[in-house]
Amino acid sequence: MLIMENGKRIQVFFFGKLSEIAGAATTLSNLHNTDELIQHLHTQFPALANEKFAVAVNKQTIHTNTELPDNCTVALLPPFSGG
Amino acid sequence: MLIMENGKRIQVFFFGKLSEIAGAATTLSNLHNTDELIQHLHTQFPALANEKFAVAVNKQTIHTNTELPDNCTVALLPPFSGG
Amino acid sequence: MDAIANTSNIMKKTPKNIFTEGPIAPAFISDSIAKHSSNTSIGGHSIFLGQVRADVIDDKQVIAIEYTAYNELALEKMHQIREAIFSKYPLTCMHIHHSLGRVAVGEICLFVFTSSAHRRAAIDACNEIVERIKNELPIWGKEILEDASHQWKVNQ
Amino acid sequence: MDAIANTSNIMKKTPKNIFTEGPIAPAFISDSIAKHSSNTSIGGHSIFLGQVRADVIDDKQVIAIEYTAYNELALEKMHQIREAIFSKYPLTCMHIHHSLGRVAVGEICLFVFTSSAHRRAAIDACNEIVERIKNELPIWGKEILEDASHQWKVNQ
Repeated sequence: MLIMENGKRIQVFFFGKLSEIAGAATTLSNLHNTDELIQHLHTQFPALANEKFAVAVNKQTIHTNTELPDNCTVALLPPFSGG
Repeated sequence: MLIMENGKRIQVFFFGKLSEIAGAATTLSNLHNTDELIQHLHTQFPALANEKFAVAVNKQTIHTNTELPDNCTVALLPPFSGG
Repeated sequence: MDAIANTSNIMKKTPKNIFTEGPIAPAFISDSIAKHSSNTSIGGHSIFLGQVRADVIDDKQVIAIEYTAYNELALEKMHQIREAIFSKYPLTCMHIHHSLGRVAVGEICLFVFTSSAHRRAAIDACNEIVERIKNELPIWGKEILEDASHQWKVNQ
Repeated sequence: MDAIANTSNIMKKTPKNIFTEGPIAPAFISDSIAKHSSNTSIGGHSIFLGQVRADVIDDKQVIAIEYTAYNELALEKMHQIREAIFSKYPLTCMHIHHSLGRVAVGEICLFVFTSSAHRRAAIDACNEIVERIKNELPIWGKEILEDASHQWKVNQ
């Protein structure tokens, strides 16, 4: 509850190889946009520096720095390998 | 035996719609090449005039008048419709 | 190999049979798929199935197709197509089955099945085999109509 | 329909599930084929099957792939692909199944099945769906090696 009042609550999901580096999910707050978020994650998980991934905010893949709405979901998506 | 001595024995097979016009097969003799054979068949089965078909001699499709070897097999092949 | 050597070679071998009396059963298809699990170099399978369609001809519905073929020539041609496809594409397996005799509407009359390490070969080969079967094999379909009359099928 | 209306429309519908826990059984495939015999407007089916390959990585053999996905996003994407393919090709049916979890070498992990009146639509659609699934669906394969180590798969 304290977190929610202090700022935006951001749920971050890590997939594929990234889940081995950062775990499956984490919750963050007080980050305003995706650039800030990625910066923060790189500091927290330095091994991310070697990985390629796309970023989706609320299931929309983004291509530029994007404002993070309240209670949003951010996903870090390494290259797909289904099929 | 008499037929064989009198000349070339030619087995003719009719497929698809042509088998309804001429039956499944017939045996002819004394015809030297495919032009003569086709002429003969047109006389014997006038309804062939309305049909499109390819001709195979001993399982090789021919494109020009072709000598008929002894004891050969001639097939009249209407357009294919397998599959 | 020149054309004459090639032809005599084909004449010597007994071509594989492709013909099945009546429709091809779905269980036959799954058995065929299941058999390939032991070939672990395969990464992709491509399958084409021809199914008899209830076309309407002069207000009368097709209820079945009766297939006949010039068997010997069809098998020789299929053998040539098989060899050509195997030299063109890196395939692991190729299986072809075509019905003869009566196949009712809704039933399967053609089963083409190709497998390869990477999907592209299986897909392209399957596609090409289907086209060549339709164009080159001496097979004829007689469409049986609901009033027991018939019409000879024409491939598009 | 403009892009916004389209997006909100997709959000409202519950997208069809495509995920199966573990491998796709050959019997499931034949059941799926058999069900289509009642649709007598179908003339051709095209099927693609992905099978887990025993690749060798650094002298160690792959024994299975473990699939995970961003399920919600994958199903939304698949729904968009489905709508796009149905508007592009005159298809009668389209069925997609993808494994999640562990699939052993030789087992089937992907089943794409399209049907149409005339073969071209089913074949082209199946082909395009397979490419789009590989490129656009957030699914990841972890290749399990014989010594229980692993490597994340990279699509070609």
